[in-house]
Amino acid sequence: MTLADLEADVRAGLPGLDTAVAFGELTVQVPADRILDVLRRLRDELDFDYLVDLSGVHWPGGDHMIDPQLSTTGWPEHRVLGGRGVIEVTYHLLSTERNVRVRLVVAVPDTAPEVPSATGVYPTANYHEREVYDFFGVLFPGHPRLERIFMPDDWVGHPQRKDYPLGGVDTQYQGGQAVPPPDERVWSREVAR
Amino acid sequence: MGLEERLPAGILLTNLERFVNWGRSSSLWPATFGLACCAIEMMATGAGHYDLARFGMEVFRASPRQADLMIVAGRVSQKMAPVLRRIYDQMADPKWVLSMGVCASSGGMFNNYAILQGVDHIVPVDMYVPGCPPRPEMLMDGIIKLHDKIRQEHFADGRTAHPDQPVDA
Amino acid sequence: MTAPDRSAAALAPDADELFLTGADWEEIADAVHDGTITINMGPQHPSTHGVLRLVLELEAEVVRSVQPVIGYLHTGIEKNAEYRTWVQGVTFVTRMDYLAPFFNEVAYCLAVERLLGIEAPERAQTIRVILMELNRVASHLVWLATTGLELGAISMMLYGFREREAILDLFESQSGLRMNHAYVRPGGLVQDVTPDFADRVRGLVTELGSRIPEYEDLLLKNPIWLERTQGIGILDADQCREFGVTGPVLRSAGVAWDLRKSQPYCGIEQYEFDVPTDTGADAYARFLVRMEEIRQSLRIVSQAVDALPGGEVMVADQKIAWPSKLGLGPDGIGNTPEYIRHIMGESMEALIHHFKLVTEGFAVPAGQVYQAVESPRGELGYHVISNGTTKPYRVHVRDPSFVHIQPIDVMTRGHLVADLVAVVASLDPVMGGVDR
Amino acid sequence: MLAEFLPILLLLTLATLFAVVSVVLAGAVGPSRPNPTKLAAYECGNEPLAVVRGVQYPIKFYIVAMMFLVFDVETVFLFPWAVSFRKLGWFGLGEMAVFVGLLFVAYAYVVRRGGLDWD
Repeated sequence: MTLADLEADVRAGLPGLDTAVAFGELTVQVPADRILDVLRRLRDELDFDYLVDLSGVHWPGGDHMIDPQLSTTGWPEHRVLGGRGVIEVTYHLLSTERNVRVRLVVAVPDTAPEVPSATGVYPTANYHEREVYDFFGVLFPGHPRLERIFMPDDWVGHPQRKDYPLGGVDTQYQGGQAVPPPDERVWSREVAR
Repeated sequence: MGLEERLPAGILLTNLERFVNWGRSSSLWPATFGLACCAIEMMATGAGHYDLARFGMEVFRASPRQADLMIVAGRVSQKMAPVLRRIYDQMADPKWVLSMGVCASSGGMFNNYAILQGVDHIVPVDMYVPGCPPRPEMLMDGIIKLHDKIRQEHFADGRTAHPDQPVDA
Repeated sequence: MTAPDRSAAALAPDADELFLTGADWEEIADAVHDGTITINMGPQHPSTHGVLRLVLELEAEVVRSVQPVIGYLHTGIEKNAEYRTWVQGVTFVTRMDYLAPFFNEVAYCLAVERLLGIEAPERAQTIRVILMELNRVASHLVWLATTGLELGAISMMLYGFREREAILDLFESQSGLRMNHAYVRPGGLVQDVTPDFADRVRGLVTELGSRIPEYEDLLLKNPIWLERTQGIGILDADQCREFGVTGPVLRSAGVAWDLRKSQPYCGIEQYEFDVPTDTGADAYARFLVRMEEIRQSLRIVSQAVDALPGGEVMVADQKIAWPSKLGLGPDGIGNTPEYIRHIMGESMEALIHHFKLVTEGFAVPAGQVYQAVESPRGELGYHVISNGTTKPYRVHVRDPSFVHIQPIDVMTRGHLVADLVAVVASLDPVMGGVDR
Repeated sequence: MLAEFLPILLLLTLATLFAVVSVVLAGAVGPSRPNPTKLAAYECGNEPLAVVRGVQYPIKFYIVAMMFLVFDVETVFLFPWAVSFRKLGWFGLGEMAVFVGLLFVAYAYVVRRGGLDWD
């Protein structure tokens, strides 16, 4: 079944959601309070029987430079002006009968992110949600046991947020010189010296 | 009450030391401490084609009580570090540590929050093997060099080489 | 001085006396009192296929509940990839599921190519299919070897790794490394295969084809093997769907879902092969499905190597094609003298491309893509997001092993501890993929 | 008469000597550096969760132990019989058949009463 009529089905079944098709994939923006209802309808009506993946992406707020490396060659730096300060929880669904995929994106503010837990609809979401909590700090009310899954239990902070440092150590070279880890290497200082 | 602890250092016991070290080095039983890709290469070294059994390392002991050599094969994460230290403490003396691969030796390419930047932060390492993953021949070369190192050890070294501070559990 | 109180109540351990790591293990430990014992089948264990920790609640050899604890091999690869250029990401990505490096590389590169809107040349796609299917055979051989070792068929370990060495020799002759090859790059392959590649692959396929009956004589009707694997770890189709399980475990439950057939990639639809399924849904059915998959993969490889087209292996666009055409340079393997003469002498533009690609890499248009391939363990999906710069904004990997850890509890309730080992082995989890 | 038993005596002393000496020597000579973690129970690298004190072992383990004992002692009696099998001739075979038959009855009883299957 082609993407176009999938988009038509989704628009018909779920009014009021903006859908976009890019790179051959359908992405549906869903507000946090409607996510469980949308998941249930997609599963029952449009028979999306697999929740393949649930992951987070952090778009930090404020204006910040994305790519300090570029300043070495004089080309323009990539700078985001006024980011959205949002964590996008992304659901990838797959329908084995209709052989088609859809992506649901729930954008929640990155200060106090909360998305209702999908373990009721798809039990496989249990570990995925624990991972998103562990890495991004998104709370999932309704999750049977929301705790860290990858990091040690007493770890502070959520490592995959963009404002969390990469946390590497300096690389030692002869004569006591050291090169800082990749995320702290700002070349313009070195070049200008 | 190990008698070895109280033997005097010096030239009197060199032949005994050489004999004991020869015995120890020619049948080092490794503890299975496979973590990541290096573990697969370690298994390939232990399997039929490269055959670690030629060096007396016939069998990989699962429990640290029966192992002499801990091959740290793979990247050590922050969550795994206390476990590694505990396994090292629970190994019977005399014990040695071979850090296999760059991730175990220095954190390798994963210079980030999750990986311990070198296993020598938590356990005294006797032999470092470079490579990502090291070829079976490289691992065997590291093991042979470790054998030579063991052959030159003296009884007195044991008291200083491996200071055994108990882990503060 | 009153006599110390030795009544049972005094001696019984109270909750906080058990020094547990982690906040809420106390409730599990409380189960100690009603006859069950809670014990760790911990990260350092011979038969947990890597650093997987299972907190078992046992009632004298019978498993009452299993609590998998993962994260002991978390390497932060996804975050590291955000600080590297697109091409350097391949070296990170290939170390995630270390038994199927080619699958990781191809899935990542396909995702990047879709973002760039380019396609690898025909020859590169065919070589990718050949290397991936041989990698599937090698991964299944490691599974067969370690599962045989765990269930007592020690000789299986030697046979399994003997064949794998033959496959790794081929990989090494083409990419220079036995594992973690970084051979596939966005836009194609880093360099062409050696001239004798086709004959070597044909020789390998015939040799592996002749060895499979050997394994089946060893295990197919072996009473111990049947006793240990039949009826163990049942996971039927609905449970698979609930837990998001794909791959051989799903096919052993009767569902013929294989991404190579339903959502083909790299031109794999032109070869005919069939998708083995079974209805047993237990460890033995998974053994049969994997053995049949080895045969089917060899079938694909022999068809692909016969249809190997000529031509370039890297996309023509100079802004993306990795510049170095490896050859014997003045001081050993490196840029060939002709290439150096070309960029230094003849064309300024080639020099700029070379310089830009080597220093900061190519920029990828903004957008997000989810690309999935059929890895030996199931659907391996790459959700790659780009914000138009030369570094990936976010690379999330949906690894089948991570999803397969969840149903362990459901599959092993009521089994003996020895069967728990058979069930975990039949799921074939690779902790590098689980913990990423 | 006594001389015939000398080899057995020698064997016994050598066996016990070997066992005792190797254990004592290892303990006495080898390096011993105890520390609290080394003395703690090994549980795959974590702090031990299983508290062994005060847990009653399930009865099934005793049944398995008893059955092993019975059939192990039976095999011990088979060894001397097998050594002098030729000399004993038919009488020996008949005798051993009775002995094994008796124990087979016990085995059948255990199997029928479900001693072997676990839960």
